[in-house]
Amino acid sequence: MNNFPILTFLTFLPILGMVIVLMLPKKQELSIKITTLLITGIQIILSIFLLMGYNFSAGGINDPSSFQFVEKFRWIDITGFAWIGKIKIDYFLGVDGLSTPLVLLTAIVVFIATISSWSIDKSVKGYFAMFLLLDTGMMGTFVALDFFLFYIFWELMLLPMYFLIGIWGGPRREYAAIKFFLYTLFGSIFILLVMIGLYFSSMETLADGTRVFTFNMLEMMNPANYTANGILSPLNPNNLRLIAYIALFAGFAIKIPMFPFHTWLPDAHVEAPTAISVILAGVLLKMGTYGILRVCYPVFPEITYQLAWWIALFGMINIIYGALTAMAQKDFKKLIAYSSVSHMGFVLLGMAGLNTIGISGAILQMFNHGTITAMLFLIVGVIYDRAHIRDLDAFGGLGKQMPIYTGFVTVAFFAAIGLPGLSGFISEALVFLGGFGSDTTRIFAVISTLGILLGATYMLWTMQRVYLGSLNEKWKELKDLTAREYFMLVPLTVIVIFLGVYPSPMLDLMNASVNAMVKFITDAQGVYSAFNSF
Amino acid sequence: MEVGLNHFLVVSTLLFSMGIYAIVTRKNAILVLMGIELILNSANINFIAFSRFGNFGLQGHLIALFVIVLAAAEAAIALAIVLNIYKTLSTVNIDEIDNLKD
Amino acid sequence: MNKLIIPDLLNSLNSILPEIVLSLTLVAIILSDLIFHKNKKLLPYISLIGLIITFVFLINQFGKSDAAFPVAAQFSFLSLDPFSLFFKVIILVSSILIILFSVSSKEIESGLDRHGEYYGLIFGMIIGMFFMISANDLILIYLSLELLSLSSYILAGFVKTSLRNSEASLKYLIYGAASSGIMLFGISILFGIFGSTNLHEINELIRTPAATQLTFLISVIFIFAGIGFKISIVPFHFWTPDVYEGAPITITAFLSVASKAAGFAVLIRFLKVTFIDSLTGNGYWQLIGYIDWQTLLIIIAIITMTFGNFAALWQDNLKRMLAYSSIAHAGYLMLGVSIFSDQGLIAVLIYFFIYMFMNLGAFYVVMLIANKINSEEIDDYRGIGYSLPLLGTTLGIFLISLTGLPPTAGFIGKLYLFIALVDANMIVPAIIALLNTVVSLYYYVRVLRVMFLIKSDKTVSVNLNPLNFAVLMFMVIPTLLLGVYFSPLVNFAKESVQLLGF
Amino acid sequence: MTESVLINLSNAILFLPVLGFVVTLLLGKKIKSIYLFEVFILTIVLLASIVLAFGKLSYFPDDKITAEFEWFRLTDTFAIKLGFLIDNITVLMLFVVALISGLVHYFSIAYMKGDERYNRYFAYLGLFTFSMNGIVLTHSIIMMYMFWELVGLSSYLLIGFWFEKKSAADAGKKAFLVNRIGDTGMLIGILILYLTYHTFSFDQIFASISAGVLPFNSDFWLSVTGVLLFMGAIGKSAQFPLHVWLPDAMEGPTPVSALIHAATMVAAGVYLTIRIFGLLTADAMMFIAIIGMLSAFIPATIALTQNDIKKVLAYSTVSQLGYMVMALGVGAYKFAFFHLVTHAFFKACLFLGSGSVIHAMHHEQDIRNMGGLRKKMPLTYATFLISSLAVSGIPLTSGFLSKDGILASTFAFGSLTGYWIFAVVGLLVAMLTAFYMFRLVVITFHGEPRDHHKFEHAHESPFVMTMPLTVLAILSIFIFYTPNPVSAEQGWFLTKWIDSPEVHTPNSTRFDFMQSNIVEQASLSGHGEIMYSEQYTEAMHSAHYPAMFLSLFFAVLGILTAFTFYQWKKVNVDKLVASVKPLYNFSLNKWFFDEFYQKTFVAGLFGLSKIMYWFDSKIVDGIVNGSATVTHALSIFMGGFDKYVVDGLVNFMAYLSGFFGLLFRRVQTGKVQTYIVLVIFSIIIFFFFL
Repeated sequence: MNNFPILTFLTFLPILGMVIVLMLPKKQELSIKITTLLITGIQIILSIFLLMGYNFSAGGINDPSSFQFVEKFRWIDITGFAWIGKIKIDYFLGVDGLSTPLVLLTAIVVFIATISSWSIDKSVKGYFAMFLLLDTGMMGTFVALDFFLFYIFWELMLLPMYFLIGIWGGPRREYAAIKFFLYTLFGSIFILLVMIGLYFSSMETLADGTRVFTFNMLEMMNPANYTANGILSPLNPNNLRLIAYIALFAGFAIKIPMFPFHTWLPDAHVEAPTAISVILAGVLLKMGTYGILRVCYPVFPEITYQLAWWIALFGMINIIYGALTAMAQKDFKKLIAYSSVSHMGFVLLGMAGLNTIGISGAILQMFNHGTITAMLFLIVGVIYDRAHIRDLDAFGGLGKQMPIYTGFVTVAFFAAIGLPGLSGFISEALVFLGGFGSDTTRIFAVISTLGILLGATYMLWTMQRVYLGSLNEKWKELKDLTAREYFMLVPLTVIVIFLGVYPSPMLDLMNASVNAMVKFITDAQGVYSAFNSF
Repeated sequence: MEVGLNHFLVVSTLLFSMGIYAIVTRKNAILVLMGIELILNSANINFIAFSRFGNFGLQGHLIALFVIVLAAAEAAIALAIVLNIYKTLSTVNIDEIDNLKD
Repeated sequence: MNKLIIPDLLNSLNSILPEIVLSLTLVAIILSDLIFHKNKKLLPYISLIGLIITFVFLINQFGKSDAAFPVAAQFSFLSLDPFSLFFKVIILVSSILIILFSVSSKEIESGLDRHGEYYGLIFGMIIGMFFMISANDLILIYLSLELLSLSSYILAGFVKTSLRNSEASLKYLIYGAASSGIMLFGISILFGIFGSTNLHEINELIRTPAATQLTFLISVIFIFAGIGFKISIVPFHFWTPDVYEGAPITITAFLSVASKAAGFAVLIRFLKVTFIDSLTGNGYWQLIGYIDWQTLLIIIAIITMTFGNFAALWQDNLKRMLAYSSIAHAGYLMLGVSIFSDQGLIAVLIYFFIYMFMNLGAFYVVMLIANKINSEEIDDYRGIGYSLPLLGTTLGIFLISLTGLPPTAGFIGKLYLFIALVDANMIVPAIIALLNTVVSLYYYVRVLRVMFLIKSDKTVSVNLNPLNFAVLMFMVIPTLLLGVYFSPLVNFAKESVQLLGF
Repeated sequence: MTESVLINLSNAILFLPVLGFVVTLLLGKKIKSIYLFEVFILTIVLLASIVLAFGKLSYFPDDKITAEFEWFRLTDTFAIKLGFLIDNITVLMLFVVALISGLVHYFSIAYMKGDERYNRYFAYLGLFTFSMNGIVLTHSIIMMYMFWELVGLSSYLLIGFWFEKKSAADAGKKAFLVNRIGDTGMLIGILILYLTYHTFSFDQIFASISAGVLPFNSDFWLSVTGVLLFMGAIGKSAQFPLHVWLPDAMEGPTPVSALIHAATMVAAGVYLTIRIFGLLTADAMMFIAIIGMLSAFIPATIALTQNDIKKVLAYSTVSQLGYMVMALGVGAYKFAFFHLVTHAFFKACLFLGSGSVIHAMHHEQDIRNMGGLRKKMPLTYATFLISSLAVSGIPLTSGFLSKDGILASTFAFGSLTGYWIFAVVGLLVAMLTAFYMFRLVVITFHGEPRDHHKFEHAHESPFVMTMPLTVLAILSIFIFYTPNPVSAEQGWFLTKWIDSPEVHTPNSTRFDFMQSNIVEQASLSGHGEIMYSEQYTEAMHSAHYPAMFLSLFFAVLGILTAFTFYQWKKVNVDKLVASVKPLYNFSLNKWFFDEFYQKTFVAGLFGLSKIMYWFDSKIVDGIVNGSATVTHALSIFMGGFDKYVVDGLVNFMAYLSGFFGLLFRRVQTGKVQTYIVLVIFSIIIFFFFL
């Protein structure tokens, strides 16, 4: 089991699936769907194997030896005379407590999205091919440890997403798709630039003692690896680390999406088909925060400290602003989309705390938001499939017509509100504790508590408008959940409740890494300030 | 007054300018082509003059010969193309040849 | 003064074997056209055989650095160095592809009786480009450039009955002739100043600050204008959209890749050989400081790419859009040149190699579709992605690669460019170039959108023959493969930065 | 009887209702009579709580039993632990909750009969019981907060149980949201506590305070923390200014009102304040006392004019809760809890009685349509009357004892600190309470029936409904708390059952009368029982009789007035009302609180959200889109080649890109000569450049 390249399989299995899907004849819609389901099912099984073999005490973050399931070999190796001759890029995969929860999340959400995609009837082949490609992009982003590889996976998601929204989306799908595409591309060019800048600032020592520039993220995190005059090197008195950090952060922030880069989100969500909304909210948004934790924090610890105040500020703005905007929505899906903005703000706030509690809370919130918001989008999908509208004011009293469905709605809504006993509470509480525990971010944590009030306001108001009150006669024919919908909602509900009651497994999973990260960035910050002093 | 290098240069520069002027202002494609010939010839004058006054041997003369040959070839091709244009458009006014544009 | 000795001459002939083979092929084509004038099918085969033999001889030169036709102890007319080899490979590969394109082009098919002319002139272009690339002497540069230009003027108007062909041809002619005239005038002044037209000799002479400033500048700018015309950088680009749109697709494709490659080769050689002072240890070129080339080129590059991208946004004709996009790409390449370092040069080489595949590929798909629907209007591509899934998908891949998104090869080209820029601390140009990439996404994706996001009732069917398919794959596979595994290409480019003498 | 038995019992009491909830909810559709399972569970819980209370009070009367387990751990220092704190207050409260919950279950069997979601209703009751027990049992503030939210959920579900009725759904939402306002404050308080003490456990926090650790090292922040935590109580116990949700919550089924909105959940706020009593400074207590006083007074005035039987009771509840809070504020810890317990019984009785009436009148709640029900429903009437006497503070009832104690405390507080206002308001409210309660009794049960049709159909309720009434009415008699009907001071409830309060705040932050002997305090190290000063004991003693007589006087005055007005009709009420019309309307309209909040906060919030959305879609999206090409290209992209779209800031950028576009197009004229001219100009520009 130890030598089995599980991460490669996790990442590239969907590509295999894509090839199979492309080879199947167009008419064989069912076998295409089943192939996809099988592939994503195997992904879940693989991720369970991953968990079984996982060593809960290994930290990761900056220490290559404590990463797990590492696969590393030279991918591009060019020897030569000048700098460019020594370019070396590794195929370097590995997981730690930061990425494992997200790998798990991806596997689950993609599987559920596959079931949700069952109702796709337009160009089925193309859809599932794109879907699987997207899957590879997401998985790869979470397991790549080489910046170059990370970037490739990061960009790999763009195109399938563009088509998935653009072809199978709602009426304004083209606008939404291109907006998503452009925003993300805009963000990723900054990531690219900083990546190149980092490449020229840090050197890896090879086995034979020579030093070469490196794309290896873990090497970039080691202050000792910096060159004397690299533009992002702390040793260089004219370094551009602050600007680079902001650029990199902005690149990731667009994906989160952080105010004011969030406007692509409502459009993309509203237009995307249900399954894609689920993936978008469930996994894609996490990539932004994951990127910040994986790259920004350990590579630029001193700037992170310097800018924690701002991160928290934006976290707070996201929380309050997202909630207030959500309240003004008339479209159910848009409301959920803005609620994502609000909830992702908690992730930012927790991260800004720069302590174990806050960062644990942030990662947990990433996972929880992934599952909760997936549920919420599925819930919207359920009525949209039946009624073909999503106008919040057009419904009413569905609780009577569809009691079981409303039961799931209640769980999802209250999980989103952060009700104890459901998973959202733990992460939000940890975020508040973490945010409040740091002097820099305390005030924002206090103001952000308004977010839980506002969150309850728009969620309950929605509950009220759609599910409570007297039944609108128009919807007398709506049927309660189908078996397929059960199959999607039940696992998520179980996760939400389980993690609400007993969050330990998930927290233990990330704990060693979070502690390692906090320790590392705290220590490294000292190292960097020493650099600056001479 | 002895004719020196500067005189040749003035002539060639004048020819060059007239060539450019012709290219830019003439409406008739043939006349435009003649402007181009003027430019080439101004360069030829330069080559020969420099060769003569600069003690560069016969290099300049040789170059001028090349250019003359080339100018001839260019003229032949140009006239063929203009002829073709005339066949299809019945005009050689290059102001009217502006179908390809933004 | 410079006496050529027979052994020298023979040696030199030995080193220009590829060029000789090309010339012989040209003769063979003309002869075949005369003898077998009923059987035009033979011509492409002859061309291909000629090109392949050339290729063999070219490969034979790999790794060698030769000076042919010496004029003095240290100066020569031609440099057969790895740098020129690289560009010759690009030109040969694209020529082979263009010949293969031409076989299936309906436009070219229409002028069947003049096929001898067509292939002959293409070889004229190729020979011109080969000499341009290696030329060390301004006069030789001028002559080979004219050989290239004259052949392409005719080819641009190949379909005589087509109005836009003719117009393109005339415009190209007038514009090109004027530019080369200006260039020649510049050369004549330079000759007056230095008494030589050899780049190496000029380099030696300008190291002593005796050169007259103003006239030197004028002449250099005039020459730059001539080269600028070939590579269609702003402000010498005006002909490009009109001619690209008007000319037959095969020729447009050829102009956009091969002719541009030759132009860039000349520019790089002209700048490096003429103005270089010394090479620093890490590959930066110290230029002799008469002219602030770097600032000039950066500004031109930025304007060129910005202009190209913005103008492309407005185009409804796919060919014209690709024309503007090729202007934008010239801007990126120019930015690579403006770094004035071996790193930048490597980036340019890599970029060009990749650009060849993706750009030719895009034109090829456009041609195949235009064969059927007789239109290059973007609006006519509605639903192509569904009725022609293979062509739609491959065009999509080429366009994505042109945008520069991973995991396509276009990304690697851009990546190396940005790596070189960042290494040279040219952050602001890098950012501008990146933003341009985002802008370019618009018009490339617009095509994707039309093809895939809009459904059309009309169904178009194109029967691809095996040759079409093979050619298509020949371009798609490198476009994808070089995106994930680019070591060989980089190695090749790295070996090719050696210019004769430096 | 060992500690572990008590802990196991507590576990059973806590978790059995969850079982009931889950089983009843999941099987509710399939098995019609599954509700009996829930009722059965509650019976067991009730028995267990009796055993627990008995065991604790008789075997471990002075011990604090704690048990905790680690829920999850993040660092060596940070772990969240869940656990129990079982002291006398806990077991008494548990008993109250279990008893009332059990009785309400029985009552509901008949009351809710025929409802389409009958089983769901019982499931929710199970959920509520679980949550409430959690609040009572917890040893840490974070766990209290969790269960605090959960009772909020069950309250939301139960208020909106008949969600088809818009008013019910609205009321549920309002209750949850208004509670959340208070919870937000409480959460911040918890954050401060954790930041300072790195623990959530009450004991450890108190120990640290005793050791002199203060939030941000200042007395002020200790007070702030107390007030913030108390905000939770303001929400949950419907204290001014967040009292507006409770009357609306009467939309829920009446047994629910009895259980949640009268006896237990709303008392949780008071329970919280009792739990955190140890960290309240004098400033915080003053704040609490003022809030309590306002909450006692304002709803009492509103209750005077209400015509809905449940609304009157609801306002009465707020008012009585205000009493308790005020009592805590003035330091009468024991009496506050005492009143909590007595109030729970008699108010639950009143609500269930009103439920009985409503049931009999076929869901008629307006007292103006009732009258004369005394004859039809003698048992209901009797229990209602006893409870009304209790709430009015008439001797021999439990209410008299607890209310008298509170009043005496306010007197003592007044004499020691000079703030007599609490005593004055307390007496005034006592009179108002007596008046509106007997107004209710008289109008509902006495006189002639007003709606004869309904009256004819009215009937006494079945046994499952009258039994709880009887039990509760009996528990409103003094004898269960003390043998002395006029003073509870020496009774077992106050002396044996309730622990003396502990105060841990630094002496400098306490009221003078709560100063403790420094030496003694130190020796107790963290378990400092409050040492009321001698003056306080004396003041209490001397306040006892005046307070008793005054309160009795005012209560009787109130009752007599009610009879004069409504029974004997000696005063023309309508005329009286007309003469004080503005005042009457002010009271009838609940001081316009709802309208005020609606116009300010709610409208403000929605306005803000609309503005934000406008800002979002027009400005943020606009600016981001507007970065030169984007908007424009987007518009092209969308097929709308509308180059001259002009709206605002966005389009300045769009204009710019349009300008470029046009410029480029102007240049590309198609005329080759133009091109050449441009080239030559460019070359000339280059000369200047070089």
